[in-house]
Amino acid sequence: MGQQILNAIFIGSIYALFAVGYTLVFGVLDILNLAHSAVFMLGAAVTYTLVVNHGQSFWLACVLAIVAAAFMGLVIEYICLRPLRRRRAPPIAALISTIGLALIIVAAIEQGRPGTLFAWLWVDGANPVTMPPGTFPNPTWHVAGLTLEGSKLAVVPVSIALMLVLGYVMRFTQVGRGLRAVAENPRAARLMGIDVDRLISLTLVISSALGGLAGILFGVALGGISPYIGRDSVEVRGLAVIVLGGMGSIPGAVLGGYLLGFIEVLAVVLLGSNVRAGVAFAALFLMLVLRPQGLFGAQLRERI
Amino acid sequence: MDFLIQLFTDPVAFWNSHTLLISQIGINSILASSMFVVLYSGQLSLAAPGFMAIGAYTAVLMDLYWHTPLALNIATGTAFAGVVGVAVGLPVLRLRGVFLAIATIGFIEALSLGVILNLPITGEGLGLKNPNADPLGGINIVLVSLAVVVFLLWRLTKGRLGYAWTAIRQDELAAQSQGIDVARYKLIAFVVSALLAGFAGGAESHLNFFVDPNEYGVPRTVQVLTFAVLGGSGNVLGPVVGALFLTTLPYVFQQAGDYIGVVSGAILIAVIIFRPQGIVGRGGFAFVRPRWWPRAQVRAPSTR
Amino acid sequence: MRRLHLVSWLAAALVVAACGSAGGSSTGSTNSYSGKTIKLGAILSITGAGGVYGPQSRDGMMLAVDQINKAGGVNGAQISLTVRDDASLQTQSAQVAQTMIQADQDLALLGPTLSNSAVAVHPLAESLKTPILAVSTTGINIVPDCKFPNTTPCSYVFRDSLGEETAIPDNIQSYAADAHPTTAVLLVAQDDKFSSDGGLIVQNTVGKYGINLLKTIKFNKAEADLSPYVTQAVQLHPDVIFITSLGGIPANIMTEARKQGWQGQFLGGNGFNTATVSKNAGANGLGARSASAWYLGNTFPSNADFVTAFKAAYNHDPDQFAAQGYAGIKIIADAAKRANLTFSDVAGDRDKLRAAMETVNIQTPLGPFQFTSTHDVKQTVWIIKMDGQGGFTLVHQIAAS
Amino acid sequence: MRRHFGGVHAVDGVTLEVEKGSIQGLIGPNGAGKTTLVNVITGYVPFQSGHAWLESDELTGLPAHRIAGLGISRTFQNIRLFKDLTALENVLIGMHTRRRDDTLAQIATLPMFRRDQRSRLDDARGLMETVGLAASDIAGRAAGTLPYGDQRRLEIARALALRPRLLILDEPAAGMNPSEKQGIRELIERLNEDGLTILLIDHDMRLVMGVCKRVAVLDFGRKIAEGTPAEVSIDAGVIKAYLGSGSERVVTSAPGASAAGDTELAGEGSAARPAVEPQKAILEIEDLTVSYGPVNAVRGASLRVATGEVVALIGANGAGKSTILNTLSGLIRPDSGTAVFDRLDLTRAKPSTIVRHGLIQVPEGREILARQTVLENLELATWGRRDGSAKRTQIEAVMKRFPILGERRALRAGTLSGGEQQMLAIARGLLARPRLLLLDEPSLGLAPQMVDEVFKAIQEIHDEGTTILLVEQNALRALEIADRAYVLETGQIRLSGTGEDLLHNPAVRRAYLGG
Repeated sequence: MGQQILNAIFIGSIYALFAVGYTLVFGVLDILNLAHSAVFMLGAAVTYTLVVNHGQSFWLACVLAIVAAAFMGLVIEYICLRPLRRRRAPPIAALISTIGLALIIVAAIEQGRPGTLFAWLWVDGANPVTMPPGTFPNPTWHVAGLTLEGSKLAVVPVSIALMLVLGYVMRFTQVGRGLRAVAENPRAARLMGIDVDRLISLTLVISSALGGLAGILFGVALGGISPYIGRDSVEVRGLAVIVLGGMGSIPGAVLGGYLLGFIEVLAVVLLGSNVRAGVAFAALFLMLVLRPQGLFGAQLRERI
Repeated sequence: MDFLIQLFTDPVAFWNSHTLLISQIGINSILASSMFVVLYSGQLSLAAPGFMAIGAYTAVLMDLYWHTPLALNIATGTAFAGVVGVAVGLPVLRLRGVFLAIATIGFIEALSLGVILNLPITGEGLGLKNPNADPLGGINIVLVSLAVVVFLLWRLTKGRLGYAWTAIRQDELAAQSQGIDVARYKLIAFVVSALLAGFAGGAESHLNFFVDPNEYGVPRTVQVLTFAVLGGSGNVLGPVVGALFLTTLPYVFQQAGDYIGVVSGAILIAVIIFRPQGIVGRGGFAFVRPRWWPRAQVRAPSTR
Repeated sequence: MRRLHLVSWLAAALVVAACGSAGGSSTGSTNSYSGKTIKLGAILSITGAGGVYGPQSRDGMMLAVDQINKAGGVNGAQISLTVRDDASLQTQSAQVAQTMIQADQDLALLGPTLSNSAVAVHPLAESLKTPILAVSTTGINIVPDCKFPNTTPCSYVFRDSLGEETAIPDNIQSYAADAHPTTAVLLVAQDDKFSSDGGLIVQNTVGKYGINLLKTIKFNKAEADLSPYVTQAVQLHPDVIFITSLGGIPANIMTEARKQGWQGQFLGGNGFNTATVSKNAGANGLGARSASAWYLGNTFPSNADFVTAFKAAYNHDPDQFAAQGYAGIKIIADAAKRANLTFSDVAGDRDKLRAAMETVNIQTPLGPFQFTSTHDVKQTVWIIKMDGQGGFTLVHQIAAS
Repeated sequence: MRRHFGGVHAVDGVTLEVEKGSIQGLIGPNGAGKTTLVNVITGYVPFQSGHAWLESDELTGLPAHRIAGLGISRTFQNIRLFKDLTALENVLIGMHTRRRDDTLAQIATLPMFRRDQRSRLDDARGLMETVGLAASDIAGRAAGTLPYGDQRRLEIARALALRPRLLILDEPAAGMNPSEKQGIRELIERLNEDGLTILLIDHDMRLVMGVCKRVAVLDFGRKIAEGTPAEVSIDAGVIKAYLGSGSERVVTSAPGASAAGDTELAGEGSAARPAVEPQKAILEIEDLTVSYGPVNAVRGASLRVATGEVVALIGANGAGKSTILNTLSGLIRPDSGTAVFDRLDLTRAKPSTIVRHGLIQVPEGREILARQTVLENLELATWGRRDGSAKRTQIEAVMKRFPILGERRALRAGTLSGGEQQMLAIARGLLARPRLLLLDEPSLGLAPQMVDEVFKAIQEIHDEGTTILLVEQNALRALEIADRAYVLETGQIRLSGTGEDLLHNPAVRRAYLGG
C-alpha cells in the first residue's frame, strides 16, 4: 500500500502540473487548448533529442525544452487563437484550430526519422525511447520495503513549488491581478489600460512552459517517450482533473490532480486493475452531473 | 493526384475500387450529422462514439448469437443507443459548453474502458470477429441511409422542431419567452443524435470483419467534431461536406506522403481561421449559390 | 479415374516446383518475364501503436526488393513494392488494401502489421482472391481461420510470422524445464488484440507446466503510469512475470519492477522481440526470455548475408520484424518465379501465385522455410534472452515439429 | 410581491393590477426595478414571496415557457431577437406555442404541411405589417442587421405571434427619436384598440402618460404612486424620483405631462444660442461616425473639450452617448471622422496606450471587478504607471477621500452597494491619473442621497483641475455642474450651449426625458 501511495503522489503531481496549464488558459480565455498535450509531449521529446542526439547536458536540455514549450505557447496564441479572436469566431473554432496544431506537432515527431525533414527534432519515429541511464542523477533508496526513486520524488517538490509560485503570482502581484481582471471582464481590463493581448500571450507562455515541464518530468521518470505520450497519458485525464477541481481554478487543478492520482491507484488496489480508467471517468461524469462547478470552481460560465 | 485523375477520367473504375473509402465517407457523414443535431440545438455533446459502440456491438452480437437479419440487428442497435441516449441525456441537460463536452467525454471513456473492455460478451480486448460482414456490398446501405438521414434532418430543421432548436441555439432566454420548452427540445436533439450515432455504428460494423474496441474512444469523437465544425454546423450539408473533405484529404494529398499529418493539420487551421463558421457555414452554399438557388435560411451557431 | 488424374497432375506440379526451387534461372516457364514488373503492395503500421514494428518490416522488404532487382529480378521481371501506412487503424487498413488490390492492381499484398487490422484485411483479400502474406501478425485466428467461428482455412492468406500459439508455449516450456518456477503473475494490455491473445495463451498454458498463475493484471496501453500495476504484481513475489503487450511498454514494466527490487524472471511473447524493448529496458531487461522466429546471431548463410547486407544498408542491426519482412519478399519472389505469370490477366496470375506459394521451400534468415497445410509458418523457434545492452542472446533452439 | 435581488431590494412588496383590455403604465427611473418586476412575472427570476395571476391562472413558480404558453408575451429592454435568423423566421418562431407538432407531416412533406406553412408565412407577414414593417423588403434580412427602430418593432411582432392575452413591453421606445416614438405610441394604441391588454414599462413619461389609462410609478423597488397620468405627473415624489433630489426648484411639474406633440429639437436648437467652442481643446472630435453592422449609432458627431472644463453629454438611451465614449477609449473603431486627444489619434491607438496618455473612462454600470477586493481593484487601476511609491501614497489618499472604500478595502468589490461601487469606479479612474476623465452615467440607479454624494465627488475632482466629460441620464444635475453641454439625439449633436442655457431650455427637458 505504501508503495501505491507513492505512485499516486507521483502521478498526481504530473497531472496537477499539466492541468494547471490547461486550467490557466481556460480561466483567462474560456477556451480549451487541446494543443496542450502535444506541448507536454514536445517537452519530453526535445529533452531526449538534445541529450541523446545532440549530446547536450541534461540540465541544459531541460532548460531549452522548457523554452521550446513556452515558444509553442506563442505559436498557439498567434496562429490558433488571435486570428479567431479578431474575427469574433465562436469559441468552438479555437477548439478545432488547437486540435489542428496538436495534429501537426504529433505528426512532425511521428515522422522524424534519420534523413527526413524533422530528423533534427526526432529520429525514432513512433518508437518509444527512454533516457539512457546515467544521463541524469537518479539515486534510489529502499526504505521499509518502499522504493524511493530520485527522479520520481523530484517531481513532487518541483510541482508543488511551481504551483505555489504561480498561486502567489496570481494572487498577490500586479500581473496576477491583471490576469484575473482579463479573466473576469476583458472590457473593464482594457478600460483600465491593461494590454489584454499581451497578457493573453503571457498566459499561453506560462501555461505551455508548465505543460512542457510536466512532460519532461514525466518522460525522465518513466521513460517510454513517444509521440503519443501526451495524447494517451494526459490529454483526457487533464480534462478530468480541471473539472474535478473546478474549471479555471488553479488550486482546484492541483487538488484535482492528486485526487485523480489517488482515485486511479485506489481503483487498481481495491476494485481490480481493469476498471481503473473506467472508474476515473465515471467519477468525472458524476462530478459534472452533481457538482458542475467542481471542488473550487466559481459559478458556471456559459461559454464554449 | 492520380486519385483525382481517376475520379474524373474513369469514375466507374474509381467507384468499384474505392467502395470502402466511399462507404467510410458515408459513415463519417452520418456521424457528423449526429454531431450536427446537437450543435444545431446549441449543445456541444461529444458522446457520438459511445452510441456508435453500442450500436455496433449490439448489431454484431445479435448476429453472432441469434443470427437475426441485418436490418433487425442494426435497428435494435440504433434503438438501444437511443435508450441509453435518454439515460445519459437527462442528467447532463443542464450542462453547457465545455462542461457538457467533458461530461460526454467522461461517458464515452467510462463506456469503452470501463464497460466494453470488461464485459466477456464483448470479447474484451480481443474484439469481436464479425464473419458475416460485407465490406464491399455495404456501400449501398450506407449511401441510401445517408441520403435518408440528410433528407430527414433537412426536413426537421425546416419544421417546428428545427425552429425550436435554432431558437434555443441562438438565445435560450428569448426562446423561453416564445413558449419553447428548452429542456425538452434539448433532450430530443440529444436522443436524435444518439440514434444517428447508434445507426452509424451498426452500419459501420457491417463493413468490417472485426469490431475493435479501440475505435470508439476520444480520437474518434475529436475526428467527428472536426467534420461537423469544419463543414459548418449551421446547415444540414455542412457535416457531409466536412466528412467528405477530411476523409479524402489523405488521398487527395498523396504526394504529401509521410507528411500528410502535418499537411492536414495545417489545412485544418487554415480553413477554420478563414471560415470560422465552417466550409458551408452561414446560409448553406450561399458563397457559391447560383441565382436560381433559394437562399438558405438556416444560420451558423451564434457565438454565445 | 478423375481422382487418379488429379493426383498425377499434383505430382507433376510438385516436380516442377521442386526443380524450380532447386534449379537455376529458367524453369518450365513459357511466358517471358523480362521487362515486366511484379507489383506488390505492403500495408504497414508506420504510425500509431504499431509504429514500433512497421518501419522495421518496411526496411527488411525494401532491402529484399533491392537485392532481387539488382540481381536481375525475377526471371528478368523487376519487383515494384508500394508501402502504405494504415496508422494502426483497421478501417484504414481495409481501405488501403482495397485500393491496392482493385485500384493499383497489385499482384499480392504483405501485412498488415497489427493483428486487429489483419483480422479485418485478410478476409477482404480472400474475398477478392488476392494472395496476402502476413509478415508480423502473431495473434490467434490470423491463419488459418477465415470463416470464424468454423475454422476453414483461407486459400489466399499466408503467414511467415511465428504465431504466439507456438511461441509462448515453447518459451514457457523451455523456461519451466530450466528453472522449474512455481508461481507467476501475468501483466496484459487488455486494449489490443495482439496482447490480449498473448495473455489468453499464457493463461491456457502455464498450468501444463505446474506454474500457478497468482493473478492476471490487465491494463490499458493509454495510461499515464503503469507503476501501480507493477507494484501490485511485485508484492505477490512471483517467480515469473509474464508480459504481453505492444511497443515499449514491456520495457517500462521491467524497469519499474526492477526498481522496486523484484529479482524474478520476465517471460513474454513476440512483443519482446524488437530492439526497442531490449534497448529501453537496458540492464533491467537482462535475462528476459521470449521465443523468437529469428535470432541475430545465427550464422547459417541465408541469415549471415541478410544481417551484413542490412547493416550495410541501414547501419543498425535488423530485428525479427525486418527479417520476417525480408523473408516475405523472398518467398513471394520465389513463388512468382515458378508461377509462370502472364502479366496480362491479373486474376489468373494471382491464382497461379497462390498455388506456387503453397509449395515454397527456400532458405531465409528465419531458416529453411515452408508453409504448413494451413499456410502457417513451419520453422525453427529460437528461445532468446535480452543481453542488457539492447541485444539478445540465444538460449535454446526448438526445431519445427 | 417581494423579490430580493443581489444586495438591494429590487422589487419590494409591489402590488400591481392590470385591467383587462387596458394599457397599464409602469414607470420609474433606471434601476427602479421595473425590468426585475417583469422578469419575475414572466418566470425568468424566481419569486421569493408573493403571487401573480393571469386571470384565473396562477403564474407563481411556473417556468418561463409555461407562462408564455399561458399567453403572456414580452419584449426585452435590450433587444433579444434571434440575430442570425431572418426577420420572418423570428416571427415564425413566435408561433411555436400555437403550432401543432407537424414533424411527421413535414418529414413526409405533406401538402397539408405546406398549406399550414404557407398560412403561417402569410400570418407572419401580416404581423410584420401590423407593427409597421414592410415585410416585402425586410422579411428575408437577418434580424441583427435591421435598423434599431425596426428591431424594436420586429420584437413586438414576434411577441404578437404568440397571440398573447397580455403583452408586456419593456421600454419599447428606448433610444428612439420623437418621430419613431410617435410611431410606437400609435402602434401601442392600435394594438390596444384591437382588444389587447398591454403592460407598458418605460421611463419616458411622455410616452406612458400619452397612452396609458393608469400609471404606476416604481422607485427603488417600491411603488411610490399609482393613478391616472395627470395625478401621477404632479406627484412630488415622482418628480423627485425623476429629476433627482433638490431639483424641484427648477421644475414645477414633470415635463411631458402636457407634451404638445413632438417638434424636432433641431428647430429650437437653432434658436438656442450656440455655446462658445473653446479655441484650444484637449479633446477634439470631428464628424465622428460609428456603426454596429448596418446600424448607425453615431452620425457625424463633433465636439471639443478644453482643459479644465466639465462638459456634459446628455441624450436619450441609445442616442449614442456610450458609443462615443467607447470609441474614445479605443474599444470601438469608428467608420469615419477623427478623434484626437492631445495629439494622440484615438481612432488608431490601442486602449492601453490611450489610458497611458491619461484619457480614462469610468464606464456605465461601473464594471468593477466583482471577484477582486476593493484594494486589488484600486491597485489594478495604477496598471499603466511605473511610479511605485507614488502609487501607494495615492491609493492611501484616495481611500481617505472615499472613506467607505478604506473601510471595505479587504472586501470583494462585488459585495459593495451600488453607490459604493460607483465610488470605487471613480476612485479607480482617478488613480490612473486622468488628464481627461470620461464618466458614463455615474448616477445610474443610485439612491438620491447617493447621487448627491457622487456629484459632490465629481465637483471636487473637477475643482482639483481634472477635465471631465460627463454622460448623464440625470440631465438637470449634469447641467448644473457642467460648463458646457451637448445634447445628443439618435447619434447626432442637436444642441450645444453652456450648462445654464440648456438648463432653462424647455426643448432640453423633452430631449432627455424623451429617452
